[in-house]
Amino acid sequence: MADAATIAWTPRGSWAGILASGEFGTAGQPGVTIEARDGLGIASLIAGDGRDEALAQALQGHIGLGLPLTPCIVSSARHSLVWAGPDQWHLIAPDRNGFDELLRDLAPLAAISDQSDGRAALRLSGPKVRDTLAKGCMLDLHPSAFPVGTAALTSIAYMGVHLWRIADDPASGDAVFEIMVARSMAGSFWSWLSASAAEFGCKVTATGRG
Amino acid sequence: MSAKQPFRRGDGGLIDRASPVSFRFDGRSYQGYAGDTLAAALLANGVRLVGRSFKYHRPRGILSAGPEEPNALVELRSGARREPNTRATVAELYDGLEAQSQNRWPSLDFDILSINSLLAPALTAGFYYKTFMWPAAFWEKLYEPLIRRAAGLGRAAMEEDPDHYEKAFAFCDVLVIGGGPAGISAALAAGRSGARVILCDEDFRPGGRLLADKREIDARAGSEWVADALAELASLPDVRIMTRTTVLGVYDHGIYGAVERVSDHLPLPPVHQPRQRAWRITAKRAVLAAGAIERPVVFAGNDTPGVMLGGAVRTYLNRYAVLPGREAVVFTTGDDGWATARDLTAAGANVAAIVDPRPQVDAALVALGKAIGARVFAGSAVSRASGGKALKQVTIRDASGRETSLACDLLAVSNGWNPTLHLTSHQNTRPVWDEAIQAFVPGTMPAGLSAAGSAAGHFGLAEALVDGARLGSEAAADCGFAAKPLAATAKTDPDAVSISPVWRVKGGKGKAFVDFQNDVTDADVELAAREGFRPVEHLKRYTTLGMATDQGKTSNISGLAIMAEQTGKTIPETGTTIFRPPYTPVAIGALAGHHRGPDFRPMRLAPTHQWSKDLGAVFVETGLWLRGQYYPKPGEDHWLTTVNREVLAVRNGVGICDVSTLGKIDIQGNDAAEFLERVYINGWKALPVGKARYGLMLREDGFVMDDGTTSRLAETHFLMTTTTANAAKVMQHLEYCHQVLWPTLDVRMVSVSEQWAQVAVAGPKAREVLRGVVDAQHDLSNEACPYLAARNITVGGGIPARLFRISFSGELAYELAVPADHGDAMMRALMAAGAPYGITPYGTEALGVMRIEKGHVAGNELNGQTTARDLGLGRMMSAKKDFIGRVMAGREALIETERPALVGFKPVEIGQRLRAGAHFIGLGKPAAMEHDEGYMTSVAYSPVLKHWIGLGLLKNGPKRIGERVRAVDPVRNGDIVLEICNPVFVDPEGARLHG
Amino acid sequence: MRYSIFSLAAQTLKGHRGWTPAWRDAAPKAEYDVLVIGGGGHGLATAYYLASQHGISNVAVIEKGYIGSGNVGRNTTIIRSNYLLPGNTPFYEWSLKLWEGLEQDINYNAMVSQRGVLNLYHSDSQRDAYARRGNAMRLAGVDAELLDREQVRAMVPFLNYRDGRFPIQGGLLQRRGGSVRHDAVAWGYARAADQRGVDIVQNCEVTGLTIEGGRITGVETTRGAIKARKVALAVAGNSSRLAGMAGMRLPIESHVLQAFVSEGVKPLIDNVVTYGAGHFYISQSDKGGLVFGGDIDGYNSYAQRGNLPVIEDVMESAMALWPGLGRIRMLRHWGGIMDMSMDGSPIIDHTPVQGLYLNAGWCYGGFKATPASGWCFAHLIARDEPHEVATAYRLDRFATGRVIDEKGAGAQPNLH
Amino acid sequence: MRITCPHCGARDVQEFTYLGDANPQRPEGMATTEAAMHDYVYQRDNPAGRHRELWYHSAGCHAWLVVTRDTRTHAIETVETARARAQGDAA
Repeated sequence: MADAATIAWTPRGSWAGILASGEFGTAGQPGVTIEARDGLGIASLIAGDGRDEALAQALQGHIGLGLPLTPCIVSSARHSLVWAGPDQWHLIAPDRNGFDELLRDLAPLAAISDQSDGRAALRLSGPKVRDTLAKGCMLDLHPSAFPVGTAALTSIAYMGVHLWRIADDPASGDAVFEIMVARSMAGSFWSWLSASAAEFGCKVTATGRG
Repeated sequence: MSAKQPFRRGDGGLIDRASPVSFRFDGRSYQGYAGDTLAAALLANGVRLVGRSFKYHRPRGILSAGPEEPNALVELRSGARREPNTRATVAELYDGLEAQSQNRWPSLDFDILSINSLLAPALTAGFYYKTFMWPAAFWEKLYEPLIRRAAGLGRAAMEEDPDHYEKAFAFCDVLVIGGGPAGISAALAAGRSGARVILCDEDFRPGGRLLADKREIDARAGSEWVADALAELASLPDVRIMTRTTVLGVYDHGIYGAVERVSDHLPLPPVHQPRQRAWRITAKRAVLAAGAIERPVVFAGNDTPGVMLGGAVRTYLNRYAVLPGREAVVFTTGDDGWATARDLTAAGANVAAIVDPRPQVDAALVALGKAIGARVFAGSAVSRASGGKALKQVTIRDASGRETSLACDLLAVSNGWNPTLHLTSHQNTRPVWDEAIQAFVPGTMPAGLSAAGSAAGHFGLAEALVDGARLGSEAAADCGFAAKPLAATAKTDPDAVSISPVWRVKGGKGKAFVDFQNDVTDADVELAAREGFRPVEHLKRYTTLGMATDQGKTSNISGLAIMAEQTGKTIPETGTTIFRPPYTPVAIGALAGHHRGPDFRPMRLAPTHQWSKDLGAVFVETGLWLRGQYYPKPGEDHWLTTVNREVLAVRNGVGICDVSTLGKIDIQGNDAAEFLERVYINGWKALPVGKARYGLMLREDGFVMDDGTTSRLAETHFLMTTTTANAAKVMQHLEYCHQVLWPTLDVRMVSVSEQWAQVAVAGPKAREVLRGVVDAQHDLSNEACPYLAARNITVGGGIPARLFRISFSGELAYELAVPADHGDAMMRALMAAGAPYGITPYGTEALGVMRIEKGHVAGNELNGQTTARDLGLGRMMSAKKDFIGRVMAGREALIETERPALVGFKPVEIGQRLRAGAHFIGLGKPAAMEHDEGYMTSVAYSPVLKHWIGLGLLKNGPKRIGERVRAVDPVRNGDIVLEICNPVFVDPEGARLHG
Repeated sequence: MRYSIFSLAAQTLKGHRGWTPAWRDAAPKAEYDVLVIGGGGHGLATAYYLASQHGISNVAVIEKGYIGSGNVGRNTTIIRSNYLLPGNTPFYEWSLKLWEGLEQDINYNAMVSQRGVLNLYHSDSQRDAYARRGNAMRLAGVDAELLDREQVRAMVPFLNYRDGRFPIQGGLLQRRGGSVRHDAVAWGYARAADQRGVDIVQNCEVTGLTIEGGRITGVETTRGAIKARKVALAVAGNSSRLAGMAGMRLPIESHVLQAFVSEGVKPLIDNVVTYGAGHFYISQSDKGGLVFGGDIDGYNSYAQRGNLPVIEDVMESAMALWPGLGRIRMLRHWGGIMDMSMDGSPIIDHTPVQGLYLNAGWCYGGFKATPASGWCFAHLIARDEPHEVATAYRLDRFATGRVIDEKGAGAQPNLH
Repeated sequence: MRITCPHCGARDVQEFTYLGDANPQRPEGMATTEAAMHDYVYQRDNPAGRHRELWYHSAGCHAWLVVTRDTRTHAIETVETARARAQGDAA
C-alpha cells in the first residue's frame, strides 16, 4: 500500500495556470493593476427567518462587524461581511487561519457553507479600472452611483460575479474594486478581463498559489 | 496638390490641408485631405460616377453628404476586411484607403447588366410574382440563380473578420443624440446643471449643419460657436462627448444601443483597440437632436450623377472645400435652395439658373439671383435631367408647359427637410404630419425621450438653440439637477425655412426614381396603387420602396405622396411607415463584441482539469463544462480501444473519474426534509443521518426533471447532487418552490458546486486505494461504511473531505470530495495510492459505458419527454405524500401501459453495432411511422460482454423481454435485429456494489 | 387576370395600365357561411381551401389592419418538415408538399425555393437526438440525411471549424426544406381566394363574438355586426384576446420573436443553416439580404419589438458560427408576436362554443405550416372533423397528457 | 428593459430569467384534482395590458420577483419579492 504520508497535498489556487505576473497590453503606465486575492476564507451565511438579530450579535462579538442589510460590504482589519442576497452574506477572511473555528461558532445561528475554494477573487485598481469593467459590467460604477463599500451580485460576459468597491487607493486616489467569480470560470473571466484591460495597459502583481 | 484635385477650392473648409492623403478608387490613385469623407475626396477629384443601381444597373453618383446616401455605396478595403455597401458619404478618408465600385461587371464604366435598363419596361414592381412559375422545376435551377446573382449589392468577404470588437455599458442622466446646434445646446444646458451627460454624434466632427452652412450666432461664425461650446463641454467632469458614435436604437426603459467606430478612420485598428465598440447606454432622459434629412424631387433622370441635394452641395462647398460642379442649376421648392446658389457662386461656380416652382418668390431672393447672374425660373420645375454617366443637361418646364434646356454639370435640388425622427418610432409609435412644414414630426415619444431642433421640425437655427437649451435643462431637472438660468437667447442670421414642396414633376422622358437604391420609380408606385397595394406597408413590400440599406431616408415621403395622389387622399391619410432599428446599418461583429470563437460563451473547467491535461486527456464539451472524455495511452489509435481499457480497468481493478461538475446544493433548515419530500417523488424524512439516497424529481407537468443522490449530513442538513446539465435549472426550481410556493418552510439553500472537487473511485480495489489517502482514523470497512454511506472524513492529514459510497458504475465505488484547492492533489494522491492496483483514470465515455451496462438513466433518457414510469422508476413515486408533478403524472396519456418504457437491447447477430437514435419496428412490419415502437436512447460497446448493448424506450418494453425487434436507422443505413433484454447488463444482483 | 409570362409581356406593351387589383377591397356583407378572423397567411389559406377544396365560397376573411400585417410578413421565411414527433411530422410534411405545388395552384410566384435546411449538431448526444429525429422523418416518408463534420464542411466551408466554442460535429439535412418569399404567400392566397368569391375585408377589427345558447352566430366589428354560421379564429399572436371574447382561456402566451435582415450582398450562402449550440438560423434572400433570427425575447409581450440582450445573443451566435459575418451590416430588426403554446405545438380544433373553431399556438412554426394549416383548418370547418394529419392538435391534449413536446421543455412556453 | 430588484436596485433584464404569469396559485395537497392542476399548469389569461409575472434574479440575488408590467408597452408598474407577496397573501 502506498504511504499516504509520502503524498504531497499541495493546494492549487483558483488562478493557477491562468494569471502570470507582469505587464501586458499597451505599454506605459498601466491603466489597470490586478492582484489575485488567493487563499481567502470565504463562507456563505444564510440566516434563518427571524434569526438575523442573533447572528448579527454573534458576528459583532466575534469579528466586530454588523450585518449589512443592503448590498454593501463592511470590513474590519481582518474580516469582511458582504451582502450576498436576501438574508445571505459572505464572511471573508484574508486567510484560513482560525476560519473553521469561527464558522463552527456561528453554525447554530445560520446555515453556513464554506466557499473558500469555490471562488476566484481579484483586486482591481488603477485609473482605468472603471473603463475596463464597463466593457462587460452592466452596473453604473460612477462614484455617485457606486460609492465605496457598495457591493453587487451581477454578471459579466455571461459569468456571475460578486463585486464590491473598497477604499480608494491612498496613493493615487483611484477607485479599487474586488471581484469574485466562480472558480470554474476563472479562465474565461480572465480571457474577458485581459482583453478588456489590454487597451489601457495592465499589470498583474500577484497570481496566487499553484 | 490642388492640381491633382481639380474640384478642390483654393482655401476654406474644415479639412487639414497639411495632411494630404492618398487613396484608390477602382484601382486609380487619388489624393484628398485628412478631414475628407471618401465622397468629398472623390468629388474633389472630379469623380462623379460611383456606383451602379440595384436592378437596372444605372450609373449613379453622390446624392447626399450623410448617412442617408442611397447611391454612393462602395466596397471599402479588401481581402478579409472588405466591407460591402459602405456609404462613401460617411466613410472617413485615411491614407491608403482602397475602395471599389460594386454591383457592376466588368467595370463601373461598362456594366453588362445595364441591359436591364432595356428590359426595364417589363421589370416593374413585383413582376417576379407574376412569372417564372413554369415549368416549376426551372425556378430553382434557372430563374432563381440568375436573380440571385444579379441581386445583392457588394461582395462580402468570405474570410474570418480579422478585427476584434467589444461591448461597453454606459450610464448617464441625460443622453444627447446629435452634435449639431440643438444637441450642443442641450448638452451645455444639462452639463452646466451638474447632470451626467453623454453627447453622441455619428459624425467624426461635432457641429452638424453649422459645419456645412455659413451661419452666424451672436455675430460669430457658427463653427467658432461650436468650438467654444465643445471646449466648455470638455471642461465639465461628467460630460462625455462620443464622436463617431451612432445611436442605433431605442429600447425599453431608457436603454439606447449605439456603435462607436473606434478605428474605421484608420488603415488598421491599433494594437489592443477594437474596430468598433457596441454601447448599451442607460439614460434617465434623452434629447434627440439628430437634425433633418433633405428631400429630393421625383423627376425623369433624377438619378443622373451630378444631381445632388442642395444641403449636400453646401456641405461639400463649405466643410470640404469641394466644388461639386462648375456649371450649376439650382432647383428649389423653398427659400433654402437660394442659399445654395449663393454659396455656389461664392465658391466660384457659375449658377446658370435657379428654378423655383413657387409662382411668387420673395423679391429679395430674386434680387439675390440677379446679383449672382443666375436666370430665375419662378413657377417652373426641372422636368428632366440627362447625361447618362454624368449630368449634361436639365430641362426646365414652366407653368404653361414651355421647356427650356440648359447645359450644366450640377443640379442642386432642395425640397425641404424631413426631421430625423427615426429613433422616436422605434417603439412602434407613428410620426404625425405637420402641415406647416409639410413633413412628419415625432408623434408619441418613447418614455424619457424628447426631440429638439430640426429633429422636432423646428428648422430655424435660433429655434434649435432655444429648443436644445430648454430640453437639456428640463431633462437635467427631471434627474434632480437644478437648471442654471439660461443665457440670453443667441442671435442668429435669418433662417430660410419657407417651403412648398413638389413631390414629383411629371411628364419628363425617362425613369423618375422614388427610391434610388432599390430602383423604385413613380410608375412602380402607380402600379402598386392600381393593383391594390395601397396600405403603406403593402406599398413598401410590393415595390420594395424604403427596404434598401438607407431604409428609405430619402424616398419614403415621395412614395407616400405619389400614393396619396393616386388614391385621392392626403399624405397623412395614406399613412406613414414605422422606422425600425437600427437607424443606420450596423456591423454584426460590433454587436457580438468579445463573444466569438472560444469566447462565445464561458468555459467551465473542473479543479482537476490540469491533472487531466497532464495525462493527455481528450476533452469533450458537456454544456459549458469541458470534461475528460477518455485518456489515451501511447499507441492507442482509436477511442474505443482506450475506453475499453478504462472500463475493464474499473471492472477488474480500480479507476478514478472526475465528477466535480455535478451540481451540489447545500440544503439546511428545520424543514429541509419536508422540502425534499415535496420536490422529490420519493421519501426523505426517514433517511438516516450519514446516508445517501437516489432521488428523482419531476416537473409540475409530471415529466422527469432531474435525478441525483442526496445525502443527509445532519438532522437538518442535506447535500443534494444534480446532473451536470441541470444544476442551474434545479437550483432555480428549488428557489421557486421555496420562495414562491412554500415561503413558510424553514429551508436555506446555496450552491456549493464550485467548492468541492469530487472524484469517483470505482472498482473492486477502490477501498484499498482510498485507504491510502483517507486519514487512518476513518474506518472504511463495509460494516462501518456500507453502501450509501455518507461521511465527513479527512484526507491527507486533516484536510476535510466528504466520502459517499455511491456507484454509477455498479462496482464497489465511492465519491470522494475535497475542497477544490485540493482537487488536483487529490487526483495525484489517488494515482500514487492506486499505483500498486493499476489505477486507471477514466473519462465520461467509460463512465457512460458502465452506466449503460448497469441500466442507469442519464441525459439521453432524461430528455424532458419521459415519465418516471417510462424509465422503470415508477415505483419510486410515493403515494403517501404530495410532490411536484404528482397530479399531472397521473394523466391518462402518462400512465398508458403502451407507453414506450426503458429496456435493454443487444444485437442478435453479436458483432453488430447499435446506434442511438435508431427506431424500433416490429419484426416483419414495414419501416414506417405507424409501426414505430420507440427508439434507442443510448448505446455502448461493452468490453465485459464483448458486444454492443443499448438502452431504449420501447412500447410495452418490460413485458417483451426476450422478444426480438428491429432497430432501423435509415439516416445511417442501419437495420438490424435486436433482442430485448433487462436493462441491467452487468451484475444484475448488485453483488459487486455491496462488496 | 391570370399571371404568366404572356400577360406580363402583353401588359409591358401597354405600359402596365391593364393590371387590376390583386384582390377586391371588399366591404363586409351582412352574413357569411364562414367568417375567418385574421387576414394572415393561415386565415387567407383557410379561406382559399374552403373555396377550392370544399366549395364553400360565401366566406369572408376579416382583418383588423391590412392583410399580411402579422407574422406572415415578419418571419424568417423558412419552410421545412424536419419534425420528430408523430403528431407533427405528417402535418408539416403535408405542408411541404403543398408548398411544392403552391405557385401553380394559386397562380402566384411565391419563390418557393428548396435550398435545403441544415441543422448543425455539436455533441454526441445532440447527434443521437438528430439521428432519432432524422429516422422519425424517414419513417414518415420525409427526406433526411445525417451528415458528419466533413460533409457539413464541404457544404458550408465558411463556418467556424477552427476555434468554435462548441465545435461543429455534423448536421441533419433536409434538402427539400428551404425558403419562400413571405409576403407573396399572403398576397397569393388572397388573390386566389378572392378569385373564388371570398371577400377580403381589411381595416375591420373584431370587437366581440356573438354567442347565443352556446353557439356562435356572428361577430361585432368596427365595421358593424356580421352574421356567420361558423367563425374561425386564425389570429396567432392574439389568440388569447379573441378566445377571451368567448370566455375561454388558452394554453398560450404571447411572446415577441425578433428577426433580422442584413444589407444585400452578393450570394454567400445557399442553404438555411441553424446553429445547434445557440439559438440562431440564417439564410439569404433572393434580394441578397441575409435573413436571420434566434430565440424569443422570453417574456409575455404584445409589443412587436424586442430588446438588446436577445439581439446581441443573436449576433454573438452569428459570429460564433460564421466569423466572416463581422463586417456585414444588420439592416433592420423587428418583432412579431408568437402564440407560444404550452408544449410548443399548435392547436387546430373545435372549441366549447359551437361553430367557433380555433387555429392557434403556432410558436415559431407558423410560416412553414401556412398551407397545411389552411388546408386542415378548412377541412375541420367544412366537415366538422379533423384532417388526418392534424388529429393530434387538440385543445384537450393538455388535460389528457397527449402533449406534443418536441423539445421536452415542459409547460413553459418560452423554452420551446 | 430594466427591472428594479427590491434587493439589488435597477438592473438590466439580462440578469433575470422569466417564468410567466404570477396569478395562478398552485393547488396544494393530496385532494387536488387533475382539472385544478391542469388550470394551474397550462391555462393562461395572457392579457394584452397589465400582467403580474414571475421573474428570477438569476444573475443577481436569486430572488423570485413579482413584476407588474404592461405587455403592450413593457412599462413596469411595480416589483415585489415573491416571498413578500406570498407571505402577504397568506396573511
